[in-house]
Amino acid sequence: MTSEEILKRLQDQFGEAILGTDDSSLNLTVKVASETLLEISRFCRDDSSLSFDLLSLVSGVDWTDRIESVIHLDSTAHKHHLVLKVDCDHESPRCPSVVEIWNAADWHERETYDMFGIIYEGHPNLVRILCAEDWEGYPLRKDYLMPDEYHGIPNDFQQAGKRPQKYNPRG
Amino acid sequence: MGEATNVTEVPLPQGGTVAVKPGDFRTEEMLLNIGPQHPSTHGVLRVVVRTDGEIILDSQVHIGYLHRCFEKVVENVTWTQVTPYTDRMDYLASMYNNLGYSLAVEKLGDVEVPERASYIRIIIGELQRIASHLMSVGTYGLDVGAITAFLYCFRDREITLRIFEEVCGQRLNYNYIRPGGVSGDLTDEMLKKIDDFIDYFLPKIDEIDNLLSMNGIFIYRTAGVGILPLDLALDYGCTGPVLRGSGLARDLRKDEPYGLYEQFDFDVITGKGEKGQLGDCWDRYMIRVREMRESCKIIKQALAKIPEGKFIEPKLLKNVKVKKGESYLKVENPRGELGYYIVSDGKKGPYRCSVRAPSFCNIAVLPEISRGCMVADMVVIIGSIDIVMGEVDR
Amino acid sequence: MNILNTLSILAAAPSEATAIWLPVFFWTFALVSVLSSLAVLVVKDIVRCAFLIMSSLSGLAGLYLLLGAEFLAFTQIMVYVGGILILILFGVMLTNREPLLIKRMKATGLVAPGVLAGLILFTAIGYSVCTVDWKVTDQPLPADADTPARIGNALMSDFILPFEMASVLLLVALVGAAMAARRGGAEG
Amino acid sequence: MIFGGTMLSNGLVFARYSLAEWIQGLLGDRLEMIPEWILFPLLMLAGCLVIIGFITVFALFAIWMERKVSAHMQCRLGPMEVGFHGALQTIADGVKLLGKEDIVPRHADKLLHYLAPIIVFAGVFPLFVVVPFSEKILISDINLGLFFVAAVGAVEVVGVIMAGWASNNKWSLFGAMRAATQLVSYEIPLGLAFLTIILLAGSFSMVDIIHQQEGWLSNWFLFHNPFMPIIFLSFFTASLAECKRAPFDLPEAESELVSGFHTEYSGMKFSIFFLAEYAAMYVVCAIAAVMFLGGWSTGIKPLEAWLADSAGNPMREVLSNTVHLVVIVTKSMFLVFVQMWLRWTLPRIRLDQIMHVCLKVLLPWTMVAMVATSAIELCWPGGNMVLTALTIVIWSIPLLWTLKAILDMTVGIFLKFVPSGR
Repeated sequence: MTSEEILKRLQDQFGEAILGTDDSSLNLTVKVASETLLEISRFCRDDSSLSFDLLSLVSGVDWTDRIESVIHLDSTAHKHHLVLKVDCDHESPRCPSVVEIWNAADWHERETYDMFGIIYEGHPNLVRILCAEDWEGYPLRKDYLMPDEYHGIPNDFQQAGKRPQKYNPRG
Repeated sequence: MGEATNVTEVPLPQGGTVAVKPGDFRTEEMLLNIGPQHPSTHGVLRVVVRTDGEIILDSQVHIGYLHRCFEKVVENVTWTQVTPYTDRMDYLASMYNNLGYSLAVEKLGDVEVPERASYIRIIIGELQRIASHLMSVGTYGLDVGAITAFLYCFRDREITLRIFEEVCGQRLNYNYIRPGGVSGDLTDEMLKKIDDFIDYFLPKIDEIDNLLSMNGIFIYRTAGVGILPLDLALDYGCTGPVLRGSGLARDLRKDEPYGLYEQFDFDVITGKGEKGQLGDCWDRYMIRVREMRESCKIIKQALAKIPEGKFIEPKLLKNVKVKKGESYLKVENPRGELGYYIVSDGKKGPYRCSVRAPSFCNIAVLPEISRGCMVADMVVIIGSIDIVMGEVDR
Repeated sequence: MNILNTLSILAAAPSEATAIWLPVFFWTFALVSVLSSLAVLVVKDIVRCAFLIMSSLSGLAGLYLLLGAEFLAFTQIMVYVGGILILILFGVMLTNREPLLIKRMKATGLVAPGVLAGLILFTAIGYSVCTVDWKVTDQPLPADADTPARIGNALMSDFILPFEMASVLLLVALVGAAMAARRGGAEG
Repeated sequence: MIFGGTMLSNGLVFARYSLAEWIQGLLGDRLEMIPEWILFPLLMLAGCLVIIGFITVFALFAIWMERKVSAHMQCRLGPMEVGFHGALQTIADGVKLLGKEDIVPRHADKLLHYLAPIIVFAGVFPLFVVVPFSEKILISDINLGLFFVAAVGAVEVVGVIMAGWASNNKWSLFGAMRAATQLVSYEIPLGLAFLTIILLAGSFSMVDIIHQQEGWLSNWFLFHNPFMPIIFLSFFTASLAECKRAPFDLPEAESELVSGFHTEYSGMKFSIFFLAEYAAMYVVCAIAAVMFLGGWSTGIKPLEAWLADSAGNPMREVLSNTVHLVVIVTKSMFLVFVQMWLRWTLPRIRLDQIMHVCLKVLLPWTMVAMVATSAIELCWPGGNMVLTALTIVIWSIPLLWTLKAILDMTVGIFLKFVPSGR
């Protein structure tokens, strides 16, 4: 199926719940409302013409005013690709978990939680995966500041006598 | 049978009680930490295993001991400065990490790649696949206790590393494939060396088969162990040899060709459950051995028709212009599908770069397939999944 | 005197001169057996107890050697040290609740009955030792006193009934163990 | 009889002739001044020292050999720096091990941790008492030789369990459990193989067993009847398991159990485990050579007869002993080499499979072969040329295959150019 056909199939099925597409993306990107994510995901997996059976990646993007949770789906049978995006609130980001549909989402959602602090509701074991369990803050947020020390291990920047600035790498 | 009479409640040291019938044979469970420092976890993987004697009841995978936060680091550098960081993820297949990233940037930045560069990428990429599979096969031999196979594989891998060294000056972290092409040309002499290597190497694969793959004890140890059914593999997002071992012919080089792979003739190897059941450790292992032959086939074809020409636009070595937008591109890394999700805000470097690391996805299935196995099987299963911790933890 | 002669005599039939060492060996073995048996009663760590049993049994094997019962001595080592003791250790290790903590035995309150049982046993053995008319002889043992051939012949002729009964008993125990293990396996 | 056991007194008479002659030459007439009761323990001690000396020298050589064999099988050179082709490397390593800190883990049972290597070594060391080197060079020919081997060999398990338990480490405990399971089970096929040989030789004594096999090569028990090679293979497999050598090296499986029962041992204690392992390797191979390959017999009847005819000819006696020494050590070292060869070729087997191999493969086959052998011995006591010929014909294919493999490895290496990479 081509991107247009997938989009049409989804819009036919869900209508209003499909909030729109993202034109800047080179892949077919569909924005969905967080309440309908589970329903749409299940349809994407079970519908024989879509059959997105392989969850490729769950990730997040911090747009400073909102945090996006991005799900990349693949179909091994039809060899097409779909990106589902859910907008989350920047202060307390929440998003439904798709673990019950694809087990692969388990670790990816834990990682996204670890890095962005998105609470995946319904996740069976939402704990930090890469960072230490008592780590503070969510490193991939743009306003993240490296802590001065961690269990007595000083921050290297601090040792060098300079503090990292707020995210502003390009001057 | 099974009357519930005379049941006594025995207190457990950790609290709570357990019901014991007279005549019950009860053994205590033991918590065992496999790793983070253990010879067979291929790095700093830690698996907490609950065992009954040597039988694994349950396991839990802990990762993150090698976490550098690649994704945060690359938000602070320019597009071309990212490639060295990608090297350090899957350090056994650095070329392929470079390739995946470069393809993703080229797609988003609409960068034209010279044809010669595409051919070089295929040759080097497949050579890297051979090197990576050799490492995997060799260490797998080590996991089951066959040390000689490991050294045979390393002897041949050494030759590929010398070729890489000659090509780009590095043996492990190459930084060779860049957005827009490759950082240096392959001379005729190097092409000849690669050709010689393939001629030398093809019979060596039979040697590995004789020594390890078809060895009775090896089959005894791996066939029928750690069976991963296809639906479970897809559910957990397993890709690469792990998925193909379960019988699905999914190979991105065929399914969604990138580079110039559509022009090459090769077979996608799938597991058939010859020795045990479909999707067992032997199938996953054998796929790697057989894929090395296919890689040789691809290299031979590429060497035959590699065109003359430029290998990169020199100005692209400095930096690439990438327009605002995002792209997601996957390549068939030796360990599975390596995906780069790149978001650009139109500036000099990535706004966000997220990586789908194949080992990260594949290892998640470990608790499912190791249930009911023995401790010795755990090592075999971890080896058959073939993880690189640099990539799992990034 | 030629040393070669001395040595061959020593090897075949030890002379009076070497007999001076006999008490040394006897007391060493005897002390090892008795002291480790006593220690089994005193030591609280159950695994150490098991290893002390080994030491006691080995001392006993040494005493058998001194008595010229080589076959018995080796059998003692093979069966008790190499077999039974390993089983005991297996049992202790497998049933231990916290596998790596040294298990201390608790007093069970059965001291008085234990002492009583011990006394009764001791009296019985002592009585039989004192009353049985042991055959004492000055003659050296015949050269083939302890050969396996004689033991084998005895087992196959005079003692065939006890021998066969013992083997039937062992077979029953084996089948029973297999059954018990199978049932355990089927349930869990 | 005052001093009953012949074994104890036998044990001290090391080399009734060679050592004694040497002492006599050294002391001359003064010897008579030494009372016998002092000579007795002294000679006992001398025997022990000789065994320890042999074990150490053998271990030094065997470790070097293991490194070289493995290296050449793996297309590399192995140790090359210390001494000629690294011959002194083991000594250098030994010195290093001596200098290492002796670490006892916290909460370990210190006493048992200390005793374990000693007991393991004590399970191997006495075996050398009965290992013959030639007619005259043996410490004692106990008339229960093979039974002694079976009995003393069982002691090693206790030491291994002790090490595993005392280390306070789960991996060590796993190793100990595996060792106990494996060693106890494999004693059964081992015992059956012993039994078959005892049945054929009619004696437990090592020297008797060898004497039974003198004469032509066809007299070796290996070729006695078509079932004997089965017994031999079963014995060799079981002895591999008893030595904890690959593919049965589960108790110390480095890729699974880190190092198994000796994970927590370092320095000298570790090297004693090592020493015991290599000593055990030699013992089982020497016993296999005695049981199946004619011991010190050269397998050439006229030569044997000539060597045996040494009455009043001391030089020929010396020659005879030397030849026999060389022959039996060569046979044993060949089997040691096969052990190494297997170790560097085969992957490791799993715990349940090890039991499967023992109880469902080795045990029935050995049992069948033993019963068949006793039936044959009943019909044709003392062997039969037709049966021997039949054995060689039936087993010619594996035999020739083995020969070819050995030739490939020795001569073939020189003939075949192995590219060492470009």
